[in-house]
Amino acid sequence: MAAIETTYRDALRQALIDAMTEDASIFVMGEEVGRYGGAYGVTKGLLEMFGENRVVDTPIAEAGIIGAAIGAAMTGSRPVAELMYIDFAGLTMDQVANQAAKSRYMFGGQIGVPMVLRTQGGTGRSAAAQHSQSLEAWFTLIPGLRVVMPATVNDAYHLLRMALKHPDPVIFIEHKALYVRKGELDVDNPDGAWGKSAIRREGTDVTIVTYSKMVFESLAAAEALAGHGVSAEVIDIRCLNPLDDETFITSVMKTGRAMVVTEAVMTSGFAAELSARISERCFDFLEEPVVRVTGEDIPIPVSPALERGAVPSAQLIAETGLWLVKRIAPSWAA
Amino acid sequence: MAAIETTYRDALRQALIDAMTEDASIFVMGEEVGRYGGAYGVTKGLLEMFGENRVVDTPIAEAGIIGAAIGAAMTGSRPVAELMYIDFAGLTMDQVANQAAKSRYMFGGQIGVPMVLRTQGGTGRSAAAQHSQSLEAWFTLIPGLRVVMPATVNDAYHLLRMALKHPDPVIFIEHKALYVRKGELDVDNPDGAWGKSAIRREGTDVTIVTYSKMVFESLAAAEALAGHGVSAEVIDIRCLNPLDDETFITSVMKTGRAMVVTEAVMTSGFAAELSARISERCFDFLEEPVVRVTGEDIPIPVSPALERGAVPSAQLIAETGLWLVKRIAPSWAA
Amino acid sequence: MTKGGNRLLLDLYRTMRRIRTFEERVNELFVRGQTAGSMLHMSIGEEAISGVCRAMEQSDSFTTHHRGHGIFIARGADPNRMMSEIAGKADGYCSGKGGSMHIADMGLGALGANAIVGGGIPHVVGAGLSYRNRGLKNVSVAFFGDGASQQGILYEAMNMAALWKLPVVFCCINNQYGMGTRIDRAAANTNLHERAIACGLNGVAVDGGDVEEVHEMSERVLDSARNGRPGFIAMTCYRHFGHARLDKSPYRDEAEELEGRKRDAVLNARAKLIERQTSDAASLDSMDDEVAKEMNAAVEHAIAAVPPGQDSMFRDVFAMGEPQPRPLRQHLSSILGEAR
Amino acid sequence: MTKGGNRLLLDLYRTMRRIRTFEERVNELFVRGQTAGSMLHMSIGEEAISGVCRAMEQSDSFTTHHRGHGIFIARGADPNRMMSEIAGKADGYCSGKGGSMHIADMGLGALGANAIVGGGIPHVVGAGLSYRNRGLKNVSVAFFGDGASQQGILYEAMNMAALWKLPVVFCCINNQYGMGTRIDRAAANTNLHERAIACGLNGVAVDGGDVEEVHEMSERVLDSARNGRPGFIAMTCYRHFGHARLDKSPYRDEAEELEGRKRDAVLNARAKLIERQTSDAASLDSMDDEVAKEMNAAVEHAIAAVPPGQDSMFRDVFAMGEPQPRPLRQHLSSILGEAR
Ligand SMILES: Cc1ncc(C[n+]2csc(CCOP(=O)(O)OP(=O)(O)O)c2C)c(N)n1
Ligand SMILES: Cc1ncc(C[n+]2csc(CCOP(=O)(O)OP(=O)(O)O)c2C)c(N)n1
Ligand SMILES: [Mg+2]
Ligand SMILES: [Mg+2]
Repeated sequence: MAAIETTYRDALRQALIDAMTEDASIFVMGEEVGRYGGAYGVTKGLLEMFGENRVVDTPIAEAGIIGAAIGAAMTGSRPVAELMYIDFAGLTMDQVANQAAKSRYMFGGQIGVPMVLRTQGGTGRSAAAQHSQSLEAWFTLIPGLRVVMPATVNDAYHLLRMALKHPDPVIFIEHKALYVRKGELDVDNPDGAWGKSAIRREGTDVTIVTYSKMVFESLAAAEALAGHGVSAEVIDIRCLNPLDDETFITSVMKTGRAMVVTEAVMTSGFAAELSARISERCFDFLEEPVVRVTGEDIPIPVSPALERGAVPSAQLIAETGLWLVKRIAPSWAA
Repeated sequence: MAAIETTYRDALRQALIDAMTEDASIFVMGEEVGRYGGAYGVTKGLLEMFGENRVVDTPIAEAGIIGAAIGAAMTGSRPVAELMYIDFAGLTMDQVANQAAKSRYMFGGQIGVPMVLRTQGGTGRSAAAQHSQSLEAWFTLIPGLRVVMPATVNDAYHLLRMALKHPDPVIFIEHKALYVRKGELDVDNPDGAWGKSAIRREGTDVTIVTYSKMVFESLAAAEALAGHGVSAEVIDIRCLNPLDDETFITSVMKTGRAMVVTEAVMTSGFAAELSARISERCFDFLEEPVVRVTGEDIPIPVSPALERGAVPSAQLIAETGLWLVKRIAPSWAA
Repeated sequence: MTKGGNRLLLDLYRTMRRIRTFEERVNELFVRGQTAGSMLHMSIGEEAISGVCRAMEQSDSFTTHHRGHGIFIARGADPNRMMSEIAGKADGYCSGKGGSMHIADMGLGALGANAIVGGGIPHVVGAGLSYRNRGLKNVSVAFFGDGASQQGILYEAMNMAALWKLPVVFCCINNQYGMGTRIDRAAANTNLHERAIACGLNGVAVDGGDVEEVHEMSERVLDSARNGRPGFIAMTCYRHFGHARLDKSPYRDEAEELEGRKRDAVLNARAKLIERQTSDAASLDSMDDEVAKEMNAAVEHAIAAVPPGQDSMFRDVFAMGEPQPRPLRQHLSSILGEAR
Repeated sequence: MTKGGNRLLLDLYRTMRRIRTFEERVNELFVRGQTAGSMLHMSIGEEAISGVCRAMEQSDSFTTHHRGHGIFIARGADPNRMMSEIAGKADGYCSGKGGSMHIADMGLGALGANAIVGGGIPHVVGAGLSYRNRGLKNVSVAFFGDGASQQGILYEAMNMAALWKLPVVFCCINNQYGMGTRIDRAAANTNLHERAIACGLNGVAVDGGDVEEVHEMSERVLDSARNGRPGFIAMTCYRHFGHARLDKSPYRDEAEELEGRKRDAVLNARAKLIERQTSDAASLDSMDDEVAKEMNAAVEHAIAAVPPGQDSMFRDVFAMGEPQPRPLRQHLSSILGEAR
């Protein structure tokens, strides 16, 4: 089949439909996934297609939902549990980190928890401090979890399909501002294997390592940088666990400069891990320090202008890139 | 008063007693803090001294306990909520990260949450995967929280006293294997101000940045390194938030080499943040990449030998230091 | 008729009208493109919480949920500062940082407004402990929805309150829906107060269509709580409109909505006032007009108010005088700047 | 007498004796310095859970808590592999990774043994969903303690089970204590099954001193659950000894302990067997001896067993064939090694 243009939301929806059609053990559960069609519409129509047993509207009880998904996964089903906002993860971290993540190990390999926890995070809707966070690092800290953060329409589809064949718990983190974004979906051609990065733009002067919505801000920045004679390579890591070190390490060895761009806060965000790994492995190749361009270390404010200011923009990324590569300081650093 | 020798546990206990004697708004709550005297004995005797209103045994309901502490803090009390094991934090992260941490900001500065969450983590008791974790990075990711991890007896006392005067929520993380450790307590002389690192040993060849129990492993390693002619500087950061960058940056600028040592897993652990900051700020001074010596990226196994093998030992730190400074590879790297 | 009599009912009517009109104006603010986002949850249909608030003392405290506008109006908050907050402006209650879901006025005893369903519930337990420890005679009230009744934290909090005999009241505003889920698709036993009773609380159900009943029962429950017997009030009402501004409730049928909206404490109170000849239609109309003017002014106030400056972003993460987070640009300068 | 009759009671007696003796031997293993740690929670006093396990089908599933040894023995687990796990040895049920609190035999329907109080409770809801979706007639049973009844997750799970009419049973082993806290200092209403009833479940209380009653009631509750009416069993018993190996229970007095230990399903069953002339003291003694030999052998087995190799540490973090975590030393080599 040829590639078609669709939205991130519809690609996710299509992935669920295709997977559920193929594998009768898959079912979806969560708050408002059925009649409502999902808070962001990803599961719209699934109830009608698959019925109430496979599209389960739940009470508002996040820990219970994830706990139930774990039990279902342990008994031969493949649940997709939707956590409406990643901000609610705090209610579920025991089930995620102590139960889903550790069961295989703690019981000596006797049992697995093949579930997908779908959720979404990030800014863009003036949803304030409790509905706008980027908490992926809570999950990447925990051995036993896979963590995936698709940026593109094609990845939304394919990574979710792959996640639904995976033997271990997968935390699948969407971005609320990407749902309406359009792009190409080719159901026959994933952008790469599970756990492999995608080089979204090739370049020679600086490597930008990023994921989720910041891929697009970074690509826009790369475009702007090109106008200033700076050639940026943009790497979308797609999977935070398993993490494909080699692609970005090879790239930085080539370019000699690296920026890590994430929407999450700087302190203890996943950018720290990426930065540390690059510095460890590319030490002899780096012309300049690895620079993190991240969200501010603050809760997300509701005011639209403050919210925008709290996370990196294409402009900030480009300015930082220019500074890094050409030593041209941005106006605010004067 | 002169310094006395006592244990980490007793220093903590003394801090609670002194603070509660001084400030009637302080009360302690948590599972088994009263009649039982605390799972690790820190609150032993407090019930008799301060009565049931100020030493509150709670049901097993971690989210409720932290939530109640928040409400108490908002209404003029200063609660010390004990979370028996940091591993149970997963039950409380909503209250900690969405409530305690964000209230001041989200309400525009109208209210504060001056509470201390005392907990303990780490390995050393064959307590297995759900009772041995080092989860400090869950907290350092969240703006609005202070995070403190004392290693020494004197810090156990003084940092807890300071935390109990602090206007914002403080996550106070003890180490289960340190409770019986002895050291000097000088109630009149803290090792330094709140938020400042302590240089535990001076050196010129390599800087070891660490905290909590790994301070002692690092000091033992430094001693061993001295025997090989390597002079290591050991910095105990004590507070992860606020973080005193300047002390370790100054040190690394002097030594030109850095190791970050933590018990937590490598991926997304706080060592990543420390490593990234050192590389960012000391780029022109580093002779070698910043090296992380951390726990393995696995859940903690119960078998004593495996448990020991899952976290850094003084020997591993020393071997890595020798490799870093003298390019002498350890036997396992042959 | 409650002990306050008709005078009280008139007061409550006015409060309820102010709530309803405020919410209608929030809608207008949205239509005019002036709100910070679209996560706007109206309390139309829930105005009888005025009866609970009226039963509270000035010095009592409370926590609210994402649908808290009405409660704040009933407690006496300033509609201008509320509307400004909804618009994300600097003079809003939260300086433009919180928005609709987090409007809170600590001067009125608020301990926070939560966008985490159930998140604010346990805080009243701590407030109760505080009061007990300091010998204060206050009560702390948690307001939340029927949906929140399925969150475990409620049971942890209720058990602690009952165990320690705290001056605490749990007030469940049962508007029948949690987003698109009717309560009978969320709970096996929809008599939510029965669970509270089983946990050892003084649990009652009240009709949210009748503000006098709500007020009277609330007085009793609060009184009891003040004396060490914590309570639970399940106020049955109906969410007249969608969950949030953009929701048109396609998951429920019109017949149900028409029926549901008949439970209308505002219109019921109005009818009673006229019936009892406490007031007549004309003077109620003019009261309504006055309220409308007040709320219109709030809209204009919010639109005219200034947005917060970018610098304010870094304020109030921690207490004043304490180290605040370092802005990213400063950090970048320390790495890439000339002085490096 | 239950329908199984005296034959059944004899069987249950033997199971209960095996539990008690096993636990006594765990103690011995500890005294001999051969356990992995000291977090050893004995189920002495709780042996009547054998009656619940007996009412379960082979294909039913279950989750246990930190005090799960007895349940596993009742389900038919191998004492050798259990004891090895407690010693942290390679041939233990969890390959020496789990230890006492995590012993689980998935071949017997276990879905895990949890050291998080309440952690395993919601898993049975998911198992119930699985069974329902696939048309299976199994039941899933969550075992937990009275202390866990104060955790919110129980109420979330009970509500879902009741709402969806799942084949699920919640079995609360009320041994009166959560560590040093007696249930009346942890819950306002100590009739824990009443809370389950308020959530819409089939809630019953049974006497854990009488294994026949436990068995009979469990059959009824399980049967009901299998047919879509989830249940809750509160089994009243007494924790005969300390919370864990090192706890001497200084927080409770001897008189209470002596009284509490009278609730002893093992001795009661024995007395009944003799009274009913199903058996005599001599043959019960020889049954006990046989059990003692079996459990002595388990201790020796565990001591002789080999510890896991250091490499095994990196196995089973993820499924076989999937990328496992990279050992630290490899990572260091990639940074500091010659090939860098
Ligand atoms: C922990 C959590 N889960 C889910 C949501 C999303 N959500 C917001 S409001 C709501 C419905 C709440 O229903 P109810 O408690 O009855 O309050 P109501 O909206 O009816 O006032 C949901 C599911 C949330 N904000 N927080
Ligand atoms: C979430 C959590 N909180 C606290 C603990 C510490 N802890 C272990 S067992 C226990 C008591 C549990 O009591 P109960 O549920 O009655 O089980 P019992 O020990 O009596 O079998 C406590 C508090 C824990 N392991 N997990
Ligand atoms: Mg509702
Ligand atoms: Mg118990």
